[in-house]
Amino acid sequence: MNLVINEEQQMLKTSAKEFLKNRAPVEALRKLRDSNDPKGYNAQLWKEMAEMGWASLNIPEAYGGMDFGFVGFGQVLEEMGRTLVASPMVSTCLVGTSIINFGGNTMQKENYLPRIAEGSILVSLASEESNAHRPLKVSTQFSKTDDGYSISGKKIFVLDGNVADYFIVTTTDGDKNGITLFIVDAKSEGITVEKKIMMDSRNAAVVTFDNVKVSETGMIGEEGKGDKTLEKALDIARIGLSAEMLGSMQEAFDRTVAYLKERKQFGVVIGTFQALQHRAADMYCEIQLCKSLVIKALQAIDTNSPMLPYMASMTKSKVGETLQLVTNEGIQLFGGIGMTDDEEIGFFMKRARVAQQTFGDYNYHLDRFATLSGF
Amino acid sequence: MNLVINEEQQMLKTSAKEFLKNRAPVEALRKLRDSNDPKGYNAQLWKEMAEMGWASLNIPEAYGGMDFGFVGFGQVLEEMGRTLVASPMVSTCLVGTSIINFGGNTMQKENYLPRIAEGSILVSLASEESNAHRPLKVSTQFSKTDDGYSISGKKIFVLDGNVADYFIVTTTDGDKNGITLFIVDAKSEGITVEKKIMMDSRNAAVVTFDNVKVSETGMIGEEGKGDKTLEKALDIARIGLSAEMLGSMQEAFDRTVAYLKERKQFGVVIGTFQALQHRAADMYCEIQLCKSLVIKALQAIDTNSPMLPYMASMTKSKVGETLQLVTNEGIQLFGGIGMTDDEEIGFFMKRARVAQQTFGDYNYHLDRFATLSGF
Amino acid sequence: MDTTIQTDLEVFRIEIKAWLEANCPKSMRTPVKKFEDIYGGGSEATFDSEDQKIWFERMRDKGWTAPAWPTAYGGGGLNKAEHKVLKAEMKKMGCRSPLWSFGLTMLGPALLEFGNEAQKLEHLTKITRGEVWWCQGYSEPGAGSDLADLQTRAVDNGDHFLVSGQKVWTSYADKADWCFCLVRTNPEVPKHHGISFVLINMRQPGVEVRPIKLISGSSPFCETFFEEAKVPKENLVGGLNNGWTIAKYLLTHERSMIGGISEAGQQKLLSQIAIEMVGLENGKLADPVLRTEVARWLINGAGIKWSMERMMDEAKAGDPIGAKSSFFKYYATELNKDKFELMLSMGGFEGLQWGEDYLEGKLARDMCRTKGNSIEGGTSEVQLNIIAKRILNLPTR
Amino acid sequence: MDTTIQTDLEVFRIEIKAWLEANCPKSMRTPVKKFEDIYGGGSEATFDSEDQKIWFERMRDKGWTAPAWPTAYGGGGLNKAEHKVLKAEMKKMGCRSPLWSFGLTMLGPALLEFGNEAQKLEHLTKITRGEVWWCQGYSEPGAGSDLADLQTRAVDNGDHFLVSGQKVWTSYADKADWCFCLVRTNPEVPKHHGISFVLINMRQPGVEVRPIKLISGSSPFCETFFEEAKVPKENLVGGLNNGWTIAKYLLTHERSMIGGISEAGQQKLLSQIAIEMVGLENGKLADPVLRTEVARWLINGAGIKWSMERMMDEAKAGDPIGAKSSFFKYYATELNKDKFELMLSMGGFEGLQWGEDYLEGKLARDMCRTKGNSIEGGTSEVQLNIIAKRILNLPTR
Repeated sequence: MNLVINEEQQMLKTSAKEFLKNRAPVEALRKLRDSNDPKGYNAQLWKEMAEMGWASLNIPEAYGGMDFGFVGFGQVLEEMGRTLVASPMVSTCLVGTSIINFGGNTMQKENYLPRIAEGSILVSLASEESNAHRPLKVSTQFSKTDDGYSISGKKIFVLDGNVADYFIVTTTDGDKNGITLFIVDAKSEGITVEKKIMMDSRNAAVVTFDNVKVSETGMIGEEGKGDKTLEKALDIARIGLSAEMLGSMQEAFDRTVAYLKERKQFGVVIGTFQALQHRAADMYCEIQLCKSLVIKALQAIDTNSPMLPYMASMTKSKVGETLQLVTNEGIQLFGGIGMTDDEEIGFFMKRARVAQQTFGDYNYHLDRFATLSGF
Repeated sequence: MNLVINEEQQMLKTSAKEFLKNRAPVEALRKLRDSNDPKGYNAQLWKEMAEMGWASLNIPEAYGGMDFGFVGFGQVLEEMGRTLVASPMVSTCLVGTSIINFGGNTMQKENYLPRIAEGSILVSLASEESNAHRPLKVSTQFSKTDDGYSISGKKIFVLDGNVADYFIVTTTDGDKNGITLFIVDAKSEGITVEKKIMMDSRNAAVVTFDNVKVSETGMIGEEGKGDKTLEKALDIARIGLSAEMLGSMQEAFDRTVAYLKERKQFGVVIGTFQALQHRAADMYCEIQLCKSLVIKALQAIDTNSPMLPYMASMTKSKVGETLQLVTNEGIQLFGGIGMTDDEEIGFFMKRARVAQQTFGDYNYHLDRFATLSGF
Repeated sequence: MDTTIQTDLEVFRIEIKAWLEANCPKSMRTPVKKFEDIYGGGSEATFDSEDQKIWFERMRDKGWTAPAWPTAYGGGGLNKAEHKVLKAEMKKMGCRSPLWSFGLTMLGPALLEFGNEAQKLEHLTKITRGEVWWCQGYSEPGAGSDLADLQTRAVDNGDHFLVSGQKVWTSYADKADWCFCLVRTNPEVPKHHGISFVLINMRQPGVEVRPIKLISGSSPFCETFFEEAKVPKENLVGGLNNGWTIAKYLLTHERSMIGGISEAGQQKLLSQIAIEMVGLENGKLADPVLRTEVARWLINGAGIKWSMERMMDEAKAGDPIGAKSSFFKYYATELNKDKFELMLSMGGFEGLQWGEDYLEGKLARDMCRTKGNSIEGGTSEVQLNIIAKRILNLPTR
Repeated sequence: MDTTIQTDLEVFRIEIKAWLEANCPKSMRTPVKKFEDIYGGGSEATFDSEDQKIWFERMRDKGWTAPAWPTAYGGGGLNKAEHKVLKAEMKKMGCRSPLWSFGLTMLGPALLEFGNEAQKLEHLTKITRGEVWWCQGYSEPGAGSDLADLQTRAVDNGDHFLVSGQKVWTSYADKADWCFCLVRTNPEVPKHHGISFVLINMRQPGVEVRPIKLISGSSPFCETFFEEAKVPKENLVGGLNNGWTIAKYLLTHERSMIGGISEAGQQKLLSQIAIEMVGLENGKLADPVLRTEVARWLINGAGIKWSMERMMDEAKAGDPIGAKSSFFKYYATELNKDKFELMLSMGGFEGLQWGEDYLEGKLARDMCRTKGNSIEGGTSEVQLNIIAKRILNLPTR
């Protein structure tokens, strides 16, 4: 499979770059942060992005989507990473859409996907319970009632949990037989949402479910069989997030290299110092590897490859480690200026740390890759 | 405890440096290698070293030793590492002496230690059975006979096994209750020794014990209780070997820095290139850490510290990793010349790899340190 | 060893012990937890507690806010041996420092070395009495590691200079009464030769201070703007165009202070934190990759600690520390950054939180702050240059 | 697309297939395992087997030892499309190359580009016919990465030059008939401008060759000494003092060849080797530290492989590889070194053995040999310089 994006994908990428440059530069994230916006994202901007079709790139045409494929979707994510756009893209489109699309029945797809596509609802996965990413360790419990189910438990690090219209909740029965997925209206009685601001100025929430009633149609897939859908959606999200991180990494690197060419010390441009040149060259190489892993992984989603879990872990770990390196080197090479809030390079470092832990950090994925590979 | 060596130790170090410079420079190892010497070490040289008291630095005065303490002993080992002397020092004095001294009874000490001190016998530990260092995994078996014991099993990587006069063998009974140590005459019937040349041009042997008879006085310590003596001797050996490795590391580094000052490329001395300067400075720092760990660890032996196992693993892992770095950088910075057998820097790299795996490589000791530390 | 001196010292020790016992309030013998626990002085200073005030005033009156400085300047006039005894007894009893300021730690030593008698009388006395808060005006926006590349000008205007320019990273400039400052007095000569060290009164027109926000949040750092600020010529220290000598003296000072940062505060072993945060599985840290990284960190942490000890011992034995302080500065700050990366990794989702104030989201903010360790006080790159040149004697192009 | 051409190609393909089927001996269709499996030619060459001889002679007679070279020089005269078809069919059938030499891969392309008609007729023909073994005389003992800093002089002596000096790293010089060589013809001008590219007959007095022993053992590399070796002026290629142009042309060639090294040969996954050598405990590699390192290596291994694929695809799409070959060269060789360090680590005590010959102790010797990967064909440092300058456009001092 050719590892160069095609003309159509390139057009999408170019238009995304242009749009984001104008509508959502890094400065926009700063404003959002400093305004203490209760939503934590720009709803108007999200509307515009949906109008451009970005919320529906991975939704089948039958449900009002563009079905553009993930290689194309990845280009938009990459550009979003370049300007650090705070949006519900990851929570709603990467995770939410994937679970409904791969795990839901026709009725559920008809109910939710068109509304996601047009940007009118946000759907967020509530799965984490321990402090680190352990998606398959679930103790939130569901039980049968007369007319449906009842859910109780506490979920943390629910991305965009404070603005979500629906939660997809991972649950288990009393005997812990596999995972069962439910989609729940966020306004249901018994749900408490506590907003948390993260270091990247985005939101996550602690969401508590206290005997929340769900109708029978709220179960996604079969009882106790949600693991597979969850893992597939997470693998897709890991790869999609890696594409976003790749964009951040490239932007942070470009800015650092530009700074090296401009900043003078001891009478010369610091970009002439060989030690810094070699560090920059080394980063260039690592970034090239990330680029290749990301496009291969995006293709693996599109071709429904059985290697998907491997690709997801390889990519997320390499990208996570490299983004950490590049953002650290960015601050160090910007020097004192890099330490100030006025300079934007720090925003990349902060986003890197949150993205790194979202859906598993590089430790998690190195370990998972080794386990998947049988060693 | 003061981390500077005292005057007496300094004198020992200076005399060792002087002696080795004249009698055993790296060139001597090359000659030994190229002459295909069947012994694999210079017996005459060893005699001279013993006459200077080096074989008895850790032997109590009561048994003809100098009881000089390990901080002093470490200075000699460090100097030996600088010129890569191939000698039975590690096998006989670090391991052999330690086991007899800490595990043996008075009769055994009287029998072996004075002879080791005067350089007339070599004693080698035969413990390894699997391909990597796993000293406590023993399947060589002993059984009781009318007048003593009988031993059967196969040991690999027995240092200086082809020239040893006695083997200290780790064994177990049929039920694998702990480790029992025996000291066995190398000329005993049933022992087969197959010499192996290692990449550092030193020797190790595969030693097979086929129903080898040992008298009752051959058991060191109590039956099934040899683990503690073995681990203590190994920890001492790990630290002593680290001191030797520290010497090799410093010498390889000094030679590399000297080369950087002398070699010209593109019309300038390559030592002026900042990227190489930073790599050299970085190595300098790592070597400083190694120096501090080694002297602290040597002191831990002398003070009979309960932290000995920690110190041994911390030191061996850090020194192993740093020596690998320094010797690799050495060859890379010497460039094409460094790849030739004519240049001595390659000898350091080869010795580094064998020393690294002797008594556990840095993987082993990082893991062991974490386990000892309870995490 | 002169036994008379020994005996005198013992008497001194007994006296001190009794005096401290009688005069140091109990609350001043508890461990320091935050910056405000030690009185800083200055015209705007307030005491945190009545005990703090009592303790400060008693020590001030003995001259023991600066025990080794001459009594003429408000110091204690103690000799080296006596000073050591005082410090030892205070440490034994857990007594807090009665005063801490840049005046005491930075300007004071420099004035003692380079100041004239009038300057010492005027300024040292006010420092020991905690009457003036000093800040340090070195760095400039364009200069960075190349400190000597400074642009702030001092123009000769008869009996005074007029100073104009901008300084950055001036810690606590917003509460400072005075500033010791490097200025360019001769722009015609090579940069190191045209610099002077002057003392600037911050309470005058033409001086403006603006706090700097860091990636970790608010900070003690400020930007300071001078516009024709007036500096009487008696406030020139060490002679015209001789400021670089004093700057170098103070920089060496600062470097060894910062290298020690990672040692301070953090008491709990990283492995213990890891166990609490990540948990064990079959006796091993649940995250196997992290486990190796923590083990490696602990070994390096011990290695740098013992290297400091060793080099101190070597210094006592006659091998001065000199450029080796660059090794400490470099290694300790890089290690501290690694530590906070590891802790953030252990901290999981909770550790990523970033509250309104510093306490909620402390870990993430602290981690951000450590990124500056390898920049301030001479970047890691500068330290590596120094090691290469001054320790390894590698040639310059 | 011109359908006539398409049809012609199809006919050509069928013909070739039939010819290969009829003429390529079965044993010449088995995978190449060692260097000697492909005939190299030269005056001292012998065939490894009768089949090898038959296959070589048949291909030579078709001109297919160099299918794309003009028939006038013993080549096959095929156009690009035809050449592609021939290669594809040979690959499909598993046919070995009939001939491999530095003459074919290095000197030939350079002569086609820079040589005059007489030189092409004389030398290319002998190359295609496998009659001459060529070696390459570039590196010198003092030069290293700075190839242009060469000292071997060629002194004008009427109708010939007299060449004196020393070359190193001349592969297989001990079996070479001729050497293509860089020599200094003008020591007065800047180094790059005084170099010429000459062809030297190795079978003459004044030429001495000495094999080089490496840290891994014996090697194909030699030192070559010239003492007033005679080079007729007709053996000057590309004009006097124009040798650097040809050298650069050939170097770019070589770099992309070496970067591919780590891909070749090694079929078994590193994880598989690890499992076999180290073993599993509870389903995980028994050495937990190694486990992480192997996982990381595999990811980087896949990453560099796919990066090569991606950049090939990008090249096809119009973005030439250019300086990116330095990225491959750097990364692939460093990775290959890492791989052998890991394998040595897995190999345990047995892997450390070093027998009399290369086979016993192969792992340790191979590992030593990989250390040269990041030196030969342009050191890692040179590649990083190139990336910094030519890709990132960082300025030079």
